[in-house]
Amino acid sequence: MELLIFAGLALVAGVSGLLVVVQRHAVYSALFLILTMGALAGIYILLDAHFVWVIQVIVYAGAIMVLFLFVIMLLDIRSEQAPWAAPDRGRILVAVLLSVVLLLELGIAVARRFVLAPAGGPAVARNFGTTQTVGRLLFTDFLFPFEITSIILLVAMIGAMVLAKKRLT
Amino acid sequence: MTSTRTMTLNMGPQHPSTHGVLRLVLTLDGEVVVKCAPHIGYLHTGIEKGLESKRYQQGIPLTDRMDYLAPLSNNLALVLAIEKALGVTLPERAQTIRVLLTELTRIKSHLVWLGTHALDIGAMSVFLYCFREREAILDLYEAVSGQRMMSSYFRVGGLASDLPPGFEDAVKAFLRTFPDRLAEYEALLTANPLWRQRTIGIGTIKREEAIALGLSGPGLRACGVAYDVRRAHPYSGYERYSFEIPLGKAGDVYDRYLVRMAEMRQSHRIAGQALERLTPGPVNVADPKLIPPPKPLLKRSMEALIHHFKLYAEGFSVPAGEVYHAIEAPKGELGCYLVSDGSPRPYRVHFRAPSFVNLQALPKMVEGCLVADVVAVIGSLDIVLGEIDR
Amino acid sequence: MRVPLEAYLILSAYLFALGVVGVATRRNALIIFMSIELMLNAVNLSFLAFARFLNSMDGQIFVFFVMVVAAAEVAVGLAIIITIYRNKETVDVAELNLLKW
Amino acid sequence: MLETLVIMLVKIGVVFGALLLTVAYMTWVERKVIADIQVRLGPTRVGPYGLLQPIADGLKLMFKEDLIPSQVDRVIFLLAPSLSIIPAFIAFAVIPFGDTTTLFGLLSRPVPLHITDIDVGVLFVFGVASLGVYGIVLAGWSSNNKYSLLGGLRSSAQLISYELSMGLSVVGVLLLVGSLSLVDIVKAQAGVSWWFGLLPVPNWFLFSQPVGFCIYFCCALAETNRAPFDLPEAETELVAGFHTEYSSMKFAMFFMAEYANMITVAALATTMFLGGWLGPVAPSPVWFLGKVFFLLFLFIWFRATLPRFRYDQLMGFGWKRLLPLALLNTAVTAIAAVRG
Amino acid sequence: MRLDYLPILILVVLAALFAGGSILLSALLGPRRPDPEKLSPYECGMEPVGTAREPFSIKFYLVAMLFIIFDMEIVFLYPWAVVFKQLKLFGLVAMGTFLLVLLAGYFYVWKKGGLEWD
Amino acid sequence: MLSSLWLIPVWPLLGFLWNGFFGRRIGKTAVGTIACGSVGLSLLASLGALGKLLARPAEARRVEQVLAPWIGAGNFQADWGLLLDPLSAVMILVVSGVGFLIHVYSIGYMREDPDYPRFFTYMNLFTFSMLMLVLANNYLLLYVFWEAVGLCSYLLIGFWFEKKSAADAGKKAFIVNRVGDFGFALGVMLLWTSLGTLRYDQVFAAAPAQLVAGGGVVTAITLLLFLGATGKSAQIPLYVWLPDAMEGPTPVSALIHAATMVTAGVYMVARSAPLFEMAPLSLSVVAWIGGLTAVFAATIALVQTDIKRIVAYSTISQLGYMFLGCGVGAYAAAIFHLMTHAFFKALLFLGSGSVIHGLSGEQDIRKMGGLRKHMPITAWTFLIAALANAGIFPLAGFWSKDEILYGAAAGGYGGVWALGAAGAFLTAFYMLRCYYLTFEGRSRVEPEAAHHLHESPPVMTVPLVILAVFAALVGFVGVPPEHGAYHRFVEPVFAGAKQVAGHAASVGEVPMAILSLAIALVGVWVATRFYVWRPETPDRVVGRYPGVYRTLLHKYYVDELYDALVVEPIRRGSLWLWRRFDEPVIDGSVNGIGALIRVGSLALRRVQTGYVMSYVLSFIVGVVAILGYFAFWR
Amino acid sequence: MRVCRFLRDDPDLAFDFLSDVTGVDRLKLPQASPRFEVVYNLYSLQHRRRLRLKVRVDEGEAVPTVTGVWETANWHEREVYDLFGVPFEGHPDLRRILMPDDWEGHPLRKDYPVEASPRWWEEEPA
Repeated sequence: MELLIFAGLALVAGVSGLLVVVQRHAVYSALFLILTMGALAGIYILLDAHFVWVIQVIVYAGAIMVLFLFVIMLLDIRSEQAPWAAPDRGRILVAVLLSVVLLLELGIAVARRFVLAPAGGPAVARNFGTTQTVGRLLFTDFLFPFEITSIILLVAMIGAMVLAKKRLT
Repeated sequence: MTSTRTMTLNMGPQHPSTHGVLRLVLTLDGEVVVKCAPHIGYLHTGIEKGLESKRYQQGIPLTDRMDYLAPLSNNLALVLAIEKALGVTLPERAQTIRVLLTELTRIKSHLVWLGTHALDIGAMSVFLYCFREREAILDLYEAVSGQRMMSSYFRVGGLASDLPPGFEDAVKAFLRTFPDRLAEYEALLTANPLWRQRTIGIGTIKREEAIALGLSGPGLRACGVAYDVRRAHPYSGYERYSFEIPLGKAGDVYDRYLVRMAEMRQSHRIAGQALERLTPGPVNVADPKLIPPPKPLLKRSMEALIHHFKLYAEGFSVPAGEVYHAIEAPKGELGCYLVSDGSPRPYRVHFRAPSFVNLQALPKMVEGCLVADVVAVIGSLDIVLGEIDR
Repeated sequence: MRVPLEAYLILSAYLFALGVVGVATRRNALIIFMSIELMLNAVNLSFLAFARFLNSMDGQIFVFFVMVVAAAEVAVGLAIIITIYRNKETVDVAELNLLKW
Repeated sequence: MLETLVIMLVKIGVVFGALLLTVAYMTWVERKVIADIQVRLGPTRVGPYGLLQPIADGLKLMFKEDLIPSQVDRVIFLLAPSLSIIPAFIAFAVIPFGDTTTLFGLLSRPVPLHITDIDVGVLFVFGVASLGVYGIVLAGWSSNNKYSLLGGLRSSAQLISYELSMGLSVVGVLLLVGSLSLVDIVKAQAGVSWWFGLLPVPNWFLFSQPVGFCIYFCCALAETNRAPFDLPEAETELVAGFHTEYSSMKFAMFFMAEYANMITVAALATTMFLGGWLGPVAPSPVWFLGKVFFLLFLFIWFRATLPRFRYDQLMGFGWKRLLPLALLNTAVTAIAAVRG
Repeated sequence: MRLDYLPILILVVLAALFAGGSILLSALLGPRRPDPEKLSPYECGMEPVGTAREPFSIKFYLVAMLFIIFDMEIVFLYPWAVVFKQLKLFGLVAMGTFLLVLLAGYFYVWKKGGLEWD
Repeated sequence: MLSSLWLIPVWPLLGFLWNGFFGRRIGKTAVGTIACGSVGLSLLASLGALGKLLARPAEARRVEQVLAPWIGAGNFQADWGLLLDPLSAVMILVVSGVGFLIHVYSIGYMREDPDYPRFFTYMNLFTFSMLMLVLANNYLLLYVFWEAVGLCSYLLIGFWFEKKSAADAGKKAFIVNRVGDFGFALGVMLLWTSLGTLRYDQVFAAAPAQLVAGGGVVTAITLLLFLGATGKSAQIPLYVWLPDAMEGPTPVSALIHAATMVTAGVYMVARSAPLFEMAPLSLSVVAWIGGLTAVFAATIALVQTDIKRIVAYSTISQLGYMFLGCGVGAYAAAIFHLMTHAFFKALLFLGSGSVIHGLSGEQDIRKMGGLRKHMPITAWTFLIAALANAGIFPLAGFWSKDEILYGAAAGGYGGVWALGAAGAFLTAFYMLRCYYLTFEGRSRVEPEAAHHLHESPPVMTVPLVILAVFAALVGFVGVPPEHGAYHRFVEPVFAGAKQVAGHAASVGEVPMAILSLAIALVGVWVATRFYVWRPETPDRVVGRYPGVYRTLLHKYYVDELYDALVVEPIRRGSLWLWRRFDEPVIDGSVNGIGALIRVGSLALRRVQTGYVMSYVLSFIVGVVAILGYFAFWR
Repeated sequence: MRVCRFLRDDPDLAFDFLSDVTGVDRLKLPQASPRFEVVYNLYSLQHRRRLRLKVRVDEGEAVPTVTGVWETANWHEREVYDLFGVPFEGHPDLRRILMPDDWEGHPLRKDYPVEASPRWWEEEPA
């Protein structure tokens, strides 16, 4: 059952991930990216990340992708020419080849390091991945990174503000 | 880079908030109105031209179609101008009835204004409440003239007929409930922060600008100019009524709103006084050249028959010359300029339509406002396209 | 049937490689950006998988911070894209050589 | 196992059906209530008291011509209404609509009256609700009409702006409960306290978090595009709204999504602030429904009463008033929680 | 625990079926009589003048950007609220610091006019 | 409360950030409120911490808290750690308490300044750095904030950087400090190489075991550390920056002199007491340098005419006492003096600031006189401070100074004691001289300045009064000497160090106290005689010893000496290097390399397309390569 | 123009309010030449007095505009121009106001063919 659901979600994630990359129009890319993220959120549930999955939905799907869509619509970018247009063909070929090599390498690394890991993983505590656990960790062991986070967000806010307001002539 | 680029937007002529077939061409910078150019004429009916081919008494129904929300005021302007040219004075009762009915007309017109204005800004219930009150007044119209909207009740030299029995009680009943209802609407709007936010400081016009633009009626009074034809040049016996001229200060949408609300109260007051003054008596001048003799008389008096025949065959003629007579219509100064060549038909009739002049102030009012405010400002001008285009 | 760790990791690697392809081949800056998001998601998946299989919450917390970084990056990155677009009327990276001077 | 599954499916079916029915009849209720407020009659022709009106409306819409304007992006144009209605329906999955029941002894053991209870219930509702934005954005974009696009962008900007304050407004409650599970939140509101030893007041968070509730309610109005935040639908000045080009059943779906969202936010408000299903004497679902309908009535009442915001005022209100206020509420609650 | 999510999955499928079904149904049932006027975009009865897009862009972007940042903040607030009873004063201070920093940005944006719609 | 020690320094940090980012926008009132509020909050936090600390048994009054790991390179380990024990508790109280009052005072003093926000930004940073300095739990962190304090002082002294003298003074402070800091840094490095740790507790635990008491290493370490202290705390030979630091706004001077910067050196020496106790040579160096500085600076102060300079030299002199105390092993007394000094010195500065403010910028005491009638509050508080500084019973300075002198005598350091006693006499004399010339006698104020003469606003005088109360009374926490509440609190910190020093109570306490009081009274009497009863005496004395007077007036020509010995040779040498070496050799090679690179980059330029895509591609190649290495070869 | 300005600004006259501007085609009246009469209805808010000012011109002759004196004259004069064909000299925006831009003839002239069916105008250009 679990494997089945995983397979289904992985299939959705994989296919829509692929479509993100090959879609001609940015809006479709964005939509498939949302789908990918949704499928991943489902997989997160399988991984007992009970808090993270909903954060994935809220942050990625609910906020980040909305910003993407906004920008796409505001800029009103019509379809670019086919991604495999002639002048780019060489570079694309190289890039794809490289990626395949990368994938192979990753696969080998996985195979060499983690063969025979028990399926399903160890039994975890009942509160693994719950909001309580995340909160407790976040505000004890990870307090310092948490506070730094605020600085990152502050910088992002100010940076984006300045950029967006700037009028280049 | 981007903000200097302006965009042009068409509002109307088929737009729910332009109160008819008004078309505005807005030039926008972002959402701020830079320029506003009203285009009118979509409802041009040639009333002025048409009047030239009608006999005096026949022309009255045409005027109903001008400000179709206040037909009796239009009737009154024409009728008074003709009477002025003829130099007749009306009996007391006729004058009082005219005052009573035009004040009811004013209330009725303001009610429609209030309802649509509120609806434009999103308060939908007020609209329906206002129409409920308006229905009551329309019923009164129907009672006196048989018509609900285009009543054409006034005649040169008097009225079409005397009031029907029971009319006074009906008016009394209406006047009794009206103040409470009005207070209810005010409770919904006047202090409502949303309403104030949408209206205060919007569409402001200064006193001097208003005068230069020839604004009249509530729009002018909201700037603090106490000009009301009823008080400045009383007609139909207005000098004998006690009423106040409500004034505003800021000349913005909110002040125009307050002024109209107060005017409804004053109209209610005048109507009450008129009702008290209503004493039995004739409603027409005793001039057979103007008013057809009563039916029974025709069978007995030859003279009456001749008069009757003459009146209906060629009408009456007005001495050559010209007059201008203005009244205070709900929307402002409604003037009628009449040129007569001595024939039974007017040589030239021109109406100074208040909406026509008031609309001219719109560009000045909305420039610098947001697009969403344009609707509020139009609403506050209370224009009727029938009157603008004539 | 339980799912083995390798399955998650391979999915993650696959998505990551897809992101790489996208970044390297696309010319629309927005799509490139989305591909980067895809890569970040792939990494998150690995984090969570390891967290689950090592029975340690640290991975999950880390995903949190990755999301923060992603959010900040998107905010600033898209602001840059908008600025560029306003100047050049394009988001085609093949037509942008701002890094050269 | 089988019994669990069956019960689950039955619950899903009941909730889904009830939701559809409520959505349909909300339109009737709204028309009737507003008509009452506006001294009119409302629908009377179809069925007694116009009770069959929603069904007639539905049928009519179904048989209407399904216009797809030229030059639209067909796929997204078709997708958008679905994207707006699906989240609206699934958000209800975690809302508990009653205590446990044995259905008058029919069942062997008590069954809790909610479809599911997850650890992150509150967040689930918000997360799913935030997905509703896509329907609007995409509808606006795909219509290939500048009013639609602007309308869509405006609506979605409004939605996300108020989503923030909405999310913040409930943090106070969460501080007091310490759980995101909606069932826990309801249970935390059990009991009665005596004000000044005289006035019995239920332990609803409405009374300990009045500011939070007010903020939530404002945001709920804005989130569901209700008056006085109903610009997306009623802003006649400039933009006709994101669904200008939609007709027939697709239009109906936006409509249904709006009403379903309305019910969801009302149900969430009931759960978080009004003690959910809790209440004496009557069975728990009755209490729940009663409170939800009371809130819905408030929605309608507001619509009949208030004028509308202007767009800049609306955004300013959300960002400059509600957001700081919600943060302040959170801070005050937290400080109070530390001290007491 | 993961089983709790099964009903949600079922509900998603159900809702999707409903949505798809009703679209399909109306497509089958409704008449089809297209004509070019009917299919052209609505523009107040006039031909479109100019484009509506450009001047609005930055504000929408800013709103969405601020939304992301504050969304992140709220996302942190939830686990905080849940464990607050255990953190007590410490939690208050930790979150207070976090919020203060973000508030600084918020007021910066406010002062810079990022929250104005004009 | 103790678990959140970091609250204490974090408030000024927040104030700093806030004012730094938004100071220009939020208006002066808000800036001032935030700045003062943040320091006030940390004062409250400090008080809370003190309370918690007092509530614990004496042996448990030590809280250490590691906030975050910082550097962990190899076996080198340093943390962001805070340490609260009685010593640092006293220090944070002084820093935040006096600092708070100075902040409040500054609101009034700086009101007209256009750079108001910048000023408070620096002040908050200064306070923050100092708090971190005293709260640090290891030498590295100490060093970091040691530098930060130096930076702040540079910024603040040169606050009015449009003024050349101010900018120069800032630079001077920075450079002189650099010399000391260099020594300090060397000391810290030496400490680490010899002990392998920088945490105080670990250092002090390891030192006796790993270092030979009195040996070369520990002596070198302590002397280097002390070099740092002389820089920061303005001791011979590195004191020259401090008088010039008067160029900064008066509150800055007060902050530097009273609460923060200069005390850092004393604190550091006291903190390192266990190390110093192992190096008797260093101890006597400390004692002698301290004593010499005390007398030396006092003599200079005798003849200065700038009111702030007098106070500045008195600071140097008093710091000398503190080192003297440290040197003779009376650490507690030294810190006690540090504390009392903080109050009355802040008061002196703020008082003179108030005078300057009232006289529209006049600093020369020859152009003052008779001001008591116009500025009574300032005058009275100044008098209290002066007497406290002079060591008159029962004001604060008496108790602490007496204790140091007693410590010296009891420790058997006769010579040092004699220096101290001489200094005490001089101190009494110049302080009273300053007071009399400023506030008493005939007015010598310039007419137009006299016209605006006024008492300062309450926001300035209220801190004065508060400080006066403290300056008068704070000594009583140390009553009876050696056994007062203060000592019971602080003494345990130095318990470990004390074992080595021991106590040879050869002289009685009370007689010693009476003796030092007598010395001070003599000084007061002389001053009174000179400047009140016989105002012509000073001129006569000057006339008799013109050489001495001139030498003193020119501060022993030390600045000139430094110029001649250090600055000028360096300048000449640099010039020579520039001509003979720099131009032909360095420039030549640099240009050559440049040419080479130009040719090379022309070739590489083709790679540099400026297109993101190309960069991405090469980036990916790199990733693949690295990953390949890990996947296949490892 | 000077007269107008004087009428407005002189404190004893102070005709600051221009009520109305209209035209009369005197074709069928006695004294039919000059043919057109432009009538200005002035009002003084202060003294509550009306004044009627008339300018007579012949076919094709222009009347100086008073928009510089009373802003409100703008539309009134456009209307007179539209319906009578009397041009106004110096008018800022002299276009047809009520009739479509491409209308032929001036309807309020006495010789306007009322009975003839008008040429239907083109769809208004976008």
